[in-house]
Amino acid sequence: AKVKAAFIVSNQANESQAFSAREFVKYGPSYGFNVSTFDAKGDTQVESEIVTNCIAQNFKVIFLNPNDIHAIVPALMKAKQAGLIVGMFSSYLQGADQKWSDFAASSDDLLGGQLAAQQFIKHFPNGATIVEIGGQAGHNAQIQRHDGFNGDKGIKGSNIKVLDFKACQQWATDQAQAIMEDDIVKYGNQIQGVFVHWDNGATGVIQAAKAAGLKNLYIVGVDGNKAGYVQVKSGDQAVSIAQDFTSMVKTSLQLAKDKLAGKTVPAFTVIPQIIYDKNTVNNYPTPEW
Amino acid sequence: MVLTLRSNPLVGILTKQKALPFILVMLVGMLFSKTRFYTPYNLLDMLNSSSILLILAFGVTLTIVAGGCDLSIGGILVVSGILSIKLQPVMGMWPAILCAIVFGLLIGFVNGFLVVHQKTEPFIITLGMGLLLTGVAQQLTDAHPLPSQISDFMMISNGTFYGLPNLVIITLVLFLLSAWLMRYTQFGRNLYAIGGDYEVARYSGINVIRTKWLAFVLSGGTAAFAGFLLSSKLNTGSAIYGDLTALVVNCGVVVGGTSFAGGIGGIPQSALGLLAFGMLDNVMNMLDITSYIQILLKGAVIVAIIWLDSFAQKRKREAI
Amino acid sequence: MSASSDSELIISIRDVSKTFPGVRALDKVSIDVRKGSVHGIVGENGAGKSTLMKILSGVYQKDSGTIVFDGEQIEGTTPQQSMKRGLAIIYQELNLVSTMSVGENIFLGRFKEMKGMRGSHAKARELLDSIDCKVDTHKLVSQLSVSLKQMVEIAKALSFKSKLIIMDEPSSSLTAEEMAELTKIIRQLREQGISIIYISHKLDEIFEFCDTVTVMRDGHAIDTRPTLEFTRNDMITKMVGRAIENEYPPRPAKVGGTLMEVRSITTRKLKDVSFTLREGEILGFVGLVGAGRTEIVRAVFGADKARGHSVFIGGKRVPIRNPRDAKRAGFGLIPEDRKLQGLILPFSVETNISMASMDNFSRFGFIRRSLEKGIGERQVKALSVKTPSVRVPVGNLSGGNQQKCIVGRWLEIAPKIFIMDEPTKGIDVGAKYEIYLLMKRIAEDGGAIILISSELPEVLNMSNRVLTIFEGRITGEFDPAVTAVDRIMASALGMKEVPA
Amino acid sequence: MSGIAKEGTLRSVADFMRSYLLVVLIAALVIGTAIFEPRFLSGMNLINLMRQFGPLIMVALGMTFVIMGGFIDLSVAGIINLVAVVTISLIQIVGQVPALILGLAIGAACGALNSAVILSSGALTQAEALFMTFGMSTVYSALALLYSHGSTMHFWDINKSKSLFQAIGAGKVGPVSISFLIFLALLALLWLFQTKTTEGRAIRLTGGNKIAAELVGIRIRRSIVVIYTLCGLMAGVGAIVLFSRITTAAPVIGAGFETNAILAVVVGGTTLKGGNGSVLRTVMGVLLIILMSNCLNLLGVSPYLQVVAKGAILVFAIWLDNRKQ
Ligand SMILES: Nc1ncnc2c1ncn2[C@@H]1O[C@H](COP(=O)(O)OP(=O)(O)OP(=O)(O)O)[C@@H](O)[C@H]1O
Ligand SMILES: Nc1ncnc2c1ncn2[C@@H]1O[C@H](COP(=O)(O)OP(=O)(O)OP(=O)(O)O)[C@@H](O)[C@H]1O
Ligand SMILES: [Mg+2]
Ligand SMILES: [Mg+2]
Repeated sequence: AKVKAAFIVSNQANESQAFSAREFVKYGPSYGFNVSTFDAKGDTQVESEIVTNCIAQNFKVIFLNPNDIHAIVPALMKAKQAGLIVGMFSSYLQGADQKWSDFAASSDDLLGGQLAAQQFIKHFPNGATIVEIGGQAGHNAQIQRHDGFNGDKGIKGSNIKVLDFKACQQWATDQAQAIMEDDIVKYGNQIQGVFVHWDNGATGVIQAAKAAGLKNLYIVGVDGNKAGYVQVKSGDQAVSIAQDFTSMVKTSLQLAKDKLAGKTVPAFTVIPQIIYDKNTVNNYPTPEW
Repeated sequence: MVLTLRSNPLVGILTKQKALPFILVMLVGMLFSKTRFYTPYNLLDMLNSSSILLILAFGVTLTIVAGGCDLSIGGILVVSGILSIKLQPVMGMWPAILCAIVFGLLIGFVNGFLVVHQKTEPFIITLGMGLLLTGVAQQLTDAHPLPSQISDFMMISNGTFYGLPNLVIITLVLFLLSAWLMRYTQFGRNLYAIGGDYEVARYSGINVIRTKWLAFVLSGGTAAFAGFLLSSKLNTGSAIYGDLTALVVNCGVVVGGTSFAGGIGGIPQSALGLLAFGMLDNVMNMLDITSYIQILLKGAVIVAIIWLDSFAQKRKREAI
Repeated sequence: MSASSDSELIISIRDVSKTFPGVRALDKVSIDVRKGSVHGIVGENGAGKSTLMKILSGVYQKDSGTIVFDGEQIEGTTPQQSMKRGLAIIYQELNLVSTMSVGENIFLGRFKEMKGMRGSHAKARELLDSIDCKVDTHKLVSQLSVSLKQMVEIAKALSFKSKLIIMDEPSSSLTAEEMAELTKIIRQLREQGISIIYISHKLDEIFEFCDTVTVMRDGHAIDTRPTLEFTRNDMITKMVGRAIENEYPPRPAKVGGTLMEVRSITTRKLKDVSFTLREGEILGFVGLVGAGRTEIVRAVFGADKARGHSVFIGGKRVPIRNPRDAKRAGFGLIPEDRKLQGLILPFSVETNISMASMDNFSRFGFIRRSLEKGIGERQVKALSVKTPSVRVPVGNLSGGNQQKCIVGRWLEIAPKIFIMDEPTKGIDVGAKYEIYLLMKRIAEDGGAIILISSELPEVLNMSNRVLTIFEGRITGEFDPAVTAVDRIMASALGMKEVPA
Repeated sequence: MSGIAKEGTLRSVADFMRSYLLVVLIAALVIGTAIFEPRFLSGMNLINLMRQFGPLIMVALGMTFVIMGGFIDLSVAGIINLVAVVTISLIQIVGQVPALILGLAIGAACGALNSAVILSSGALTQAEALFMTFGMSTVYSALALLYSHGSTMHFWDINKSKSLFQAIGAGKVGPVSISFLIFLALLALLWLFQTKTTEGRAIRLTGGNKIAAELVGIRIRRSIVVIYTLCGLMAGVGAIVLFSRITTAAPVIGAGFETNAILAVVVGGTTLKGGNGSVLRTVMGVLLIILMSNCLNLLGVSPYLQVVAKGAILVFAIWLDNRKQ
């Protein structure tokens, strides 16, 4: 019999997570799991309730993509007490909290931000002025990408200058577009590049730049979804830092299988990010999400 | 004097609203499902999960019965949750919690001022207030989640007392307290009068302003109380908790049978309404219903229950 | 003016003025009310009676003047304070919370004083019994008929240990029986030394039990005298500024053939009601409150659902499923409750008047303002509605003038069959007479009227024919010109043996 | 008849005064921003404003009628989600114009379904409608999610210069964006509808007092169908303008539009009590909301403080508007 496992999504209305959920269901059986999906609908409170609900339902393993890595801890404590195997997905607990999960498989959002920064440094060896447009304010990925981008291994110390940083209220393309439009009015040709936290946001940024007649903007996004892929291919977007959710899912399942078999597993497995740019993008197939 | 069946409040509650039959349908239906629904752990967990929303609903019910409503509770919830953590290093845990609750009372006071004293539309003004508070919460935390450093803090909501989760106990106590307040005190009865007909209540010598104002203050206070409990439950304060909470709670109250027009309903009804929501979530998860279908069903259930309520009234109105 | 000393006065009103935007509602009004007396106030619609009372109770604040209540000068009072002082008031517009029970309503705001729910209901029962009202105290007010509500209001006013009770048209929807009950109560109160200010348009009542009467007109108190010194005509002349010979015009003379026939209306309350209406006729419905008169006409008008009834006009069956069908078929309806069913209070007088005749001033779905413009002015003039302009919200008008707006609304489209449910409720004698004349004119122009009124004399004097209704059935048909009143009443009370 | 004419002008002045405080707020915002950031008045920013104005104003115009008729509609968010994902996915299958028409039809149909649900239950109060449409919104959103499997839908050809949706989203006629022209045309139509037609009057009367309106032969049920269908249709228009602008459609694209639209309508001065109001006022309300975002962005205010400022100004505007009544 297959082991009962649950994949708890932070918000299934988000395409990357909807995709991951499908992948879990698809690949689960080949690792010996029967995966059910639960959707926290973007609500931290709901997410912790789903964890306790999974305990009640006698799940053996939960894979979890939390909205808020701090707020989920009390629920994870209960899960651990009940003897569940907890795997963090596309996210990882930090510091002392790490003991409440058995393993984590994630691309490092901090690293994502750093990679983006390095693209800028490479492209503008003599420095540049750019703007940064963040994802949903308060969302873990947004925070990490922002910190990575501006931190030590990011643009800190380089001569890339951020003219303006604003986060959106949601991961909403139109908000990214409105911010970009206002930035263009304010800074005009001073803007040489844009770091936007997600590729669908980049779609809005591209529209704003086109409407304003701004050419040769160096736009870097994160995700590597269909939008990012096409935009890089068509040259509208310079780089997309792509996340590989399929291998993230497979890694998670393998780790859970190992853990069940009593092996020791690493606390944090980094799923490498792929860099799509005009040279590399043709080496990859069109993403499924 | 004969106590007729109709005038028996309990019978009234049972027959007049459709959330209870719906709950019963779910309870009976789950008897036949091969899930772990009927385990003590799950039943308690269900109560525990609904408790924050229930507490919010008790406060909101006061304002709705008085003919208002409070959509700022989402904002109060997050800001007071953040305050109860952010102030801990400054003044210690209990004073921080107290401050958070005082903050909620204050916002309730301002809401009351705007709605009752200045006679603005409660729906819209509390919506705006909720928006404002969301911004305040983001500003306070720089939109980062804020974990508590005091380990005792977490135990307030996550601890148990003789096997019963603390949250469930607190909710039960608040339930009894607010139900008593609404039914057996002059304040509660005056709220019904004000919601039933504001002018008549005023002409009858009820201090309408003070009474209704107090309802808003109490609603702000309970929202803040719920906010601190939520922060304790999650051991974190963050600006992104309360987004849809206000609408869901107000909707649950109405689904329970408390009329948005004021003057009708009460705490037991509200509790039923929100329990119906909580149970629906639990049941759908148990039955492994996929996310989008869950959303669809939940929407359909809201429409269906309110539809049935209205339809029953229409039938009664038009009975030939 | 009597020169009674101040200690004998329960209330002394001196030079009180009040201005609303565009209206001087009260202009230096002075009235004294002696302790233990019943003081009547009469006056045409909009004279300022209700406004003055609301100032006394603290709902409005006066602009100037002094008020001394029981030896104490009152400034800036509120309803709570005036109640505590011993001044209770039954407002003209009904004043109960419809979502609460009778018992709780009577003791609204005094839950603690009454020691909770049980106490409230027990005391309420006592009070209601004392005025012979049988209604269950647990019943919701929304389930009561208008007249029962009025009785509950009276009980509520009695529940205060008041020194002065103000009654602003308490009898406007009481039946004769209930009125008798009220008269008895008022007499009892006077014997207990409680003073009463009694406002009514029904002069019979004024003459029956008021000791003193003040006549108001146009915001002035123009005369105060012991009732005995007034004659009826005197009083009317003072009120409306001219003499009215007869209170009722002669009935319409030419009654023609059948205009409309209604067959077997059945609802939960009505049992197989059928009747005919003739051209040029005024048909009166007589019955106790709750007998089902309103239900009959609402069903005919398509406002309520009814089973298997059919309406024939000129011998042809016309389907009436809703009020719109009814309007098309030539019906007009003045509803019983003008605030809830008649008017859009915040809208202008003009819009309220023109709303029924939209088809007349529109073409292809477009409104033609040029045609609409005259309508408001025309009806305001025709019915002498007292209003500063047709643009003020209709809610600012006095009750009587509001009623006129509803009448005017229908006159604009001259319905063939005009249903009037309590058309003169709260209307002063002068305006009433004008409405009677209108009714007569409509009938004589070949239209027909169904008249429902709680004022028996009105129905009897205006109608060519009356139907008596008892518990949802038609129990008799009479020609009021030749039938003794007791016979009609007996039939309306459902007695089998109608005295000859 | 000069007396009437004079009164007429006086009244319109009084009417203007009602919106006056809002005008002051807007003027203050414009002048203040222009002083600190002259680029605010640049042509490019004005074009930006016109485009940002687009989606919200469409939804708010429809919402105005619902509120004027004494009801409310929370389902527009769901309708936008559904219309956006369905329309964008249909472009390739059935072609641009049929997709556009189908999209609008879906919006109108959702609105009509709302009114059917409300009418069949006999709900005649705003409160019942509020939560019924909240439920309906959830249903429509779920349908959008089911249809799109949660993924963002793209239509790459939208970028082609001759595309209809490209014109709606980014096209210009002279200095004026096409979406703004669409707005002007719809505004003119709806204003005529509101002030000059019997149905517009019927909606106001229904909003003022349903029972009285019904008793004088107004077809209130028809009015209810009209307002919800119109609102659904306008939400559809808003959805199309929105996704044309950003060229993608996520199944959650409409989130927040319902509250923003209601806020805009009420800030404009249309009261929730029903009966009163005007599409012109709604334009003012939307203008304030859009300007606030734009100005605060240009002034470099942090997004968190922006939310605070927006909330505060909205609360203030509603309170001011209320005080005049
Ligand atoms: N709230 C108000 N705002 C503006 N005007 C008002 C208001 N209330 C009353 N009025 C005006 O004051 C005048 C006096 O009205 P009031 O109601 O006192 O008359 P009334 O004597 O009680 O008449 P009725 O016999 O019809 O009840 C009327 O002209 C009325 O239009
Ligand atoms: N017991 C009751 N429960 C619920 N509604 C009632 C009750 N009695 C009367 N009503 C409603 O109150 C309204 C007025 O009632 P009322 O008894 O006065 O009507 P009526 O006899 O038809 O007319 P009239 O008042 O002219 O005698 C009607 O619409 C009626 O449906
Ligand atoms: Mg009066
Ligand atoms: Mg009647």
